[in-house]
Amino acid sequence: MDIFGVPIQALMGQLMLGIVNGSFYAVLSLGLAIIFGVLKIVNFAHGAFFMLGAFTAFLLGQHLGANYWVALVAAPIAVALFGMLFEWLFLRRLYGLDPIYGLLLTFSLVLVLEGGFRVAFGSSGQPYATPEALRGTINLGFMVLPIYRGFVILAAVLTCLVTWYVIERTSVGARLRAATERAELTQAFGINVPLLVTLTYGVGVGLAAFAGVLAAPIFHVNPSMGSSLVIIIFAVVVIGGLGSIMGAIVTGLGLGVVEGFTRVFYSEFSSTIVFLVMVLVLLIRPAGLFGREES
Amino acid sequence: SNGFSDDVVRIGVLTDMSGIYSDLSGEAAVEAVRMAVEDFGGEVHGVPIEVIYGDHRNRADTGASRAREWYDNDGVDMINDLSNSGVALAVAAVADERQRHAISNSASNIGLTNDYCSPYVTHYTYDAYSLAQGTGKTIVEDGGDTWFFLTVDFAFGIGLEQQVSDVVREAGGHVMGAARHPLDTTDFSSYALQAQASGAEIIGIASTGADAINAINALSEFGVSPSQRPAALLLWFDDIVSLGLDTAQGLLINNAFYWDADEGSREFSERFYERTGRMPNMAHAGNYSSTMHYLNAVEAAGTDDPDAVSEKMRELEINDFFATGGYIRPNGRMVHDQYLWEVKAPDESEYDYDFLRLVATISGEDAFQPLEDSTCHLLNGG
Amino acid sequence: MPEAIIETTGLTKSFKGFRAVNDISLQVLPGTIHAMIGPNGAGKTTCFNLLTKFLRPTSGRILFKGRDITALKPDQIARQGLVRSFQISAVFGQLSVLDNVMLALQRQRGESFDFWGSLRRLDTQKARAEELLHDVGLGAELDTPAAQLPYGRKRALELATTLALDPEVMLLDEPLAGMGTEDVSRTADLIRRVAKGRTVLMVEHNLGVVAELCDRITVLARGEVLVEGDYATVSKDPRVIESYIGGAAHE
Amino acid sequence: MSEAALDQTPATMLSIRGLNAWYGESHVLHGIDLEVPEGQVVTLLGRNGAGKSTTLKSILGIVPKRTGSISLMGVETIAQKPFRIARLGAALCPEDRGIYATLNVRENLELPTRINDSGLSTEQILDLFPNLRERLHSPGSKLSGGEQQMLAIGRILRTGARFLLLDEPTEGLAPTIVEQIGNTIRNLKEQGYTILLVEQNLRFAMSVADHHYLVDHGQVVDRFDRQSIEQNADALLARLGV
Amino acid sequence: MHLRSLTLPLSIVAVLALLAIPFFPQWIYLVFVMKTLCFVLFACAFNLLLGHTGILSFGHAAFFGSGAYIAGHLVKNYGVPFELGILAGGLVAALLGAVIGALAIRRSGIYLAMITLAMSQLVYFFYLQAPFTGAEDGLQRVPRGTFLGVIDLRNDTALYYVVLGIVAVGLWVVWRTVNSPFGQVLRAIREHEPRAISLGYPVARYKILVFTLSAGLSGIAGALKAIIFQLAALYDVHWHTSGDVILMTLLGGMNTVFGPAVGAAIVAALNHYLDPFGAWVTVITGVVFMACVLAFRQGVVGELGRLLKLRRPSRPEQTADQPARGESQP
Ligand SMILES: Nc1ncnc2c1ncn2[C@@H]1O[C@H](COP(=O)(O)OP(=O)(O)OP(=O)(O)O)[C@@H](O)[C@H]1O
Ligand SMILES: Nc1ncnc2c1ncn2[C@@H]1O[C@H](COP(=O)(O)OP(=O)(O)OP(=O)(O)O)[C@@H](O)[C@H]1O
Ligand SMILES: [Mg+2]
Ligand SMILES: [Mg+2]
Repeated sequence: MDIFGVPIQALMGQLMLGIVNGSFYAVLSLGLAIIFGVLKIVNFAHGAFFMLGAFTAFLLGQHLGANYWVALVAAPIAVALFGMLFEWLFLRRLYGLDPIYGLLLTFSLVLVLEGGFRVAFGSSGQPYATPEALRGTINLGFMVLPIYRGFVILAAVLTCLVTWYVIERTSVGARLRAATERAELTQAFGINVPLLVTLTYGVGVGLAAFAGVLAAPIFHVNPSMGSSLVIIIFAVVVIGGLGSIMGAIVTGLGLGVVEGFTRVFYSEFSSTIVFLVMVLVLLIRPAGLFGREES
Repeated sequence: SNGFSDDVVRIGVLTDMSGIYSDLSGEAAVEAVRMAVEDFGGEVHGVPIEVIYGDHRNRADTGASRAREWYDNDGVDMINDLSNSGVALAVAAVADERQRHAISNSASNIGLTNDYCSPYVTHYTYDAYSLAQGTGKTIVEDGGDTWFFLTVDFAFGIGLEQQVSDVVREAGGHVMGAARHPLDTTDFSSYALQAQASGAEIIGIASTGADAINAINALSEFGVSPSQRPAALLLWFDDIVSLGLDTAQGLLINNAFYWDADEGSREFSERFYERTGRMPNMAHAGNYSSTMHYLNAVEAAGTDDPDAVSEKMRELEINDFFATGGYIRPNGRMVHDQYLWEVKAPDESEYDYDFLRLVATISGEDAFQPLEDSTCHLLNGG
Repeated sequence: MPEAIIETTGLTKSFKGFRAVNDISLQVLPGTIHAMIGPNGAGKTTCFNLLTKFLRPTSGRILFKGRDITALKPDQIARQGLVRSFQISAVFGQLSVLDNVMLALQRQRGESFDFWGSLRRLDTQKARAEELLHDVGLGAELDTPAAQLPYGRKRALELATTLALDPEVMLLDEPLAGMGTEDVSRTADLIRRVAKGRTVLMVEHNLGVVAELCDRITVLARGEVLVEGDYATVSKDPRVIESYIGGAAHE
Repeated sequence: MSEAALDQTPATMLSIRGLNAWYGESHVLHGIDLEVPEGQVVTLLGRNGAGKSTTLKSILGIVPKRTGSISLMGVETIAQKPFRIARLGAALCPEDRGIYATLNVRENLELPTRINDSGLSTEQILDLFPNLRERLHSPGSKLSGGEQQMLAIGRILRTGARFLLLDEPTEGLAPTIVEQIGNTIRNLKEQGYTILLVEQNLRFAMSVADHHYLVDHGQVVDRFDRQSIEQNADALLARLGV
Repeated sequence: MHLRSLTLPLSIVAVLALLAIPFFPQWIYLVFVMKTLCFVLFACAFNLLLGHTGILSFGHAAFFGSGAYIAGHLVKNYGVPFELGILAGGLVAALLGAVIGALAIRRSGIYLAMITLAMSQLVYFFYLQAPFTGAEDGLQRVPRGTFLGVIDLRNDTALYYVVLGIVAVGLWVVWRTVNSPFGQVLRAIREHEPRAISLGYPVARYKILVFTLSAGLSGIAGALKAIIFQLAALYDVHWHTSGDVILMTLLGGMNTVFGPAVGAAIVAALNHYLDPFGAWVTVITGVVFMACVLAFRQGVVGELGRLLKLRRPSRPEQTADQPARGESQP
């Protein structure tokens, strides 16, 4: 049976791949959403941190001989530390100002990071080998799925759920939500909100870096691998509803699928579909799909 | 001194120094031109030769204004490299208007030798047409006659796809279809699947740079190759370096130059490697060869007067490590042999950068657009 | 009893179930100063937002001079002559005191869309603006950026701006909030003066002022009208004392 | 008025001198001076907008801008970050109750950092306010005003802070609960807690407090102890705005 | 604004300098100046929204690019005369501005920014697919033609003075708008929208009008650029261009009328003169921007104005960067 001349089988395959991409979107937009929720800043450097994660993994392998699994843990932590330093040195000077300044600062950071890596490693990028354990493909009947892609889905969804759990269900998360809701009063309860903010930024960019490491074996590790990502990711967050963790995750996965199908039926439009969706959503449901309507 | 516009022959290398193509041309391209000038002796008829460079940021307007400034204010006599077709076309327009020389080595758009042709513009290393011929024709003749294309949704890709398709059909092959992807697509899995579904023997990759690399990655990841064979219509030597042989092995690529082809190329390449720490690709070699040719023409003409030089350039034959018996047609097309290479498997590679095996040589006459098909206005004139 | 100039029937506003304003039927008589008091969160500001359509009522009707204005937009309501001020002072901070008032004056002239016109066209209104500012004791501050005024003077400026529209009805939300004692009395006098020939509906916590200014008082609590009447009646009412003023609670 | 009254008490929990506070450009506190002796209950009286809540907020450093001197347990805190002040052992139950809508009752309850384990356990608090037990897992926004108030008070009893700042804890509560809170405050006092209470309900205030400050327009205009307040009750009611 | 006192002399100097430029080709390159002028107009037009109305549009490339493509297309393929081409570019952009504006202003803040971004991406896609744009090769070889059929614009100097004239008019319109009753209302909306409404202003209509105006002027800027370089390219509609213009505006100072002009000049100069640094340009640019955001938040001109103010004894002044928590005492 066909849909617009595309066999249902193929569609199943595309659905699968859509979910894979969606998982990347989910992890990335999750990080962006957390940062925006607490810092009220659009972290324009999110794509750059994604790239940073991939490169860190690559470098760890090159110079320290660290294998994929080590990198998967070490790289995000390293990047998170870097991000926290950045927040501590520069970003926090802009709190309470028009968010546009934060946007501009993080944008400058993008230039520095991407430019720097291009100078250091050239523009055509580096290969990163898939770990032995995850080489090869499995036949799902309707498609052959590279095992690694399957792993990406698992890792990403797991990370998202853990993060969601930590934020929505643990005392640390409670503090975070409290700080988001009323920073002042929360301080009055003896909670070190500034530190919390720094950590939040760390976690946010750490997630981006994690996505980067996941991406390294699939996509080529090159300095501009994250450059066009950030506006799409932020679109995802806005569609999901600013401040909604689940919104970011679900919308991420969803849009991955939507994009996947667009690639079959109207491929040229696949990089633009997200924005069409966003316009429609924002005009029909101002606060985004999962967002609370605030006045 | 007498015939020289100002007392220096100035060559400007207009390239992508900081952007996504900075590996394909960039600083290495500048170095190649410098080498040519040094090898030439640093001066012509006692007039010093100077090399300057600029960054076009892959933006036509930036390139055009830089070119204008060079021609108008800085007495630049010839602009070389011109990676990125948009920039090349814009600069060609300026060159024609300002009546100064421009040579493109890393752009593919055949408009340069058709609607946009000019007595002052030379298209040197390769063009979309030669890619189509080199890859399409040869492969079909080898028996790979069903094709599917992964095409970047841009004039470059679409043009390339169409040309190859024509060639394939002419040679009796079939085109099963094409998937058009936006520029800077990172994930090609979806297209890999479509390619797989098509069942075509040859998967033509009509894109370049990061897109091509990611496409090839996806194809091998999904086990498309080797059962189906990817053919990269424009893949640079640097791309193979960064893909690694594991992924790239078996690829068919059309390149006008390979460092390990013969004595001459090896000699140049090793010197080049000394200076830049990278092996030259066809554009770098073209940068060198074309600069050399331009200077020879200047010497022969005894002046840097653009018209005189233009005549000499079209008159003199090109014989060096890059081309044998190469010559420039009235429409500015430099005609020389093209080669189809296959990427070796890791175990076949015996030493560093031992990447390619020659599959076929396409004579210049076959490789490039026949003169009678060119829409260049200079032709119907005389 | 004269026809009410503002009349609401069953006015209700709920925020996701929570009823901030619950079935309020209010009558403001022309020419009176009408106070609305009540504990924090009673629904006073919400009431104002409803009357001026900054919030859309969940249910209920609003009549202005007998006409139903429930469907109008905020700016239309303002143009009808029903103008409100804000609880947290609302001035155009970066503009000079004079320009703040000029902005209000400029509206009546139809030129506010002329991006090609020069500001000088408005000079004719300068005199009027200065006069208004003089009335509120800002005559000396004409060129000060409004943001630089002390809080109390801001409220005065806001009042002047509101007056510049020459509204039939003024809704003032805590016009005395955050003022020092002297500012309070000055502004209170001002309100009394300008109230002549208009109707004023005001929210105020300062009961002393309310006592001397207002002809009529509505006490809200938990979004509902608790008592209505003149000060004497209201302040004696045990429920008011219990819920708002405090003191003789459930003895 | 007599400083003497206070000088007998050994330790001073809180001592404020010339406290000024602003919201943006709105100058709200104009030089507050007050003392809170350790182990006693002190109330701030005053009509709406007098600056009572702002005084409490200032003590914890959560007003946009404040100047003057606030010494808490002998430590000067005017320059301290709010969370450090809190960790000295002061806990605020704010006027608007400060319940977090996105946190459920338990999370709200367990949010404040425990500075020592002298505080009540969650269980003890739930025993104190049984209504909270049923609603333990429902979000703070869904609580009734009364339940929110109980939560707000219970919350700070957990921290182990010895100095409690209660802003109108009886506001909008049913008489019975007001009673209950009164008792709570009394036996907290017996346990040696120090309490600064903002209260508009004079009778209630009189029933629990040792000292009273009358605040008006951001200044302390008068102060009473147990005896003097009894005599001036009616006069006071008038000054509170009736 | 104490800069006022300096504005007149400064602008006179600037005008004279601009008029003199063609006589010193060895010092500064004419086409570069023309390009800068385009961005000056673009940035000032953009700031009508950001600085003067407090609306952040993240999609202004759509207007700039439309101006470029429309003008280029008409002039090249329909032989429309120069001045009509420019006008058409402006009109189409203005129309687009009215539409996008009408949709976007139904939201505010970050949401508005995202809507404009999204719409501009759709516009980008249109020009990417439209047959006449030549996709990434760009719309090439746009003839410069003549001005009013007399002045031959292939001569850079001639073109320069024409461009200078048009940009001057454009800037005058901006200045006029800002200093008109209309501009006064815009400022009111920026300062306190609810208050503006409560004064009876139909805020939505004002926003749409200023959107249209800003878009139109941006379109003219784009159209000029297309004529100057004789080409229109995708980068003109790419969101990077939207980002660039925000950058220029902030660098110059968004609370000033001509600050963005300075910002535009800075950015253009960075792009033009950093070439010798080869691959390092991007990094250097980034560092410069960072320094600007952190060091002078009011933008170059804004900070200048502040310094001038600090000179005089005047009340402490409201600035974006006041300490959040209050000062303290020993
Ligand atoms: N946008 C809103 N969303 C949800 N609840 C709201 C909203 N605005 C007001 N409320 C609630 O409605 C109730 C009435 O608010 P309102 O501001 O009208 O009180 P008020 O009488 O003006 O109090 P105050 O004297 O402090 O100004 C309060 O409980 C408040 O929390
Ligand atoms: N967030 C704020 N922004 C501006 N002004 C405020 C703010 N909070 C309070 N005020 C003003 O500060 C003054 C004192 O407020 P405060 O809440 O301290 O009074 P209060 O004595 O606690 O009154 P209540 O009995 O209503 O609690 C009031 O005039 C009030 O309008
Ligand atoms: Mg010369
Ligand atoms: Mg209110």
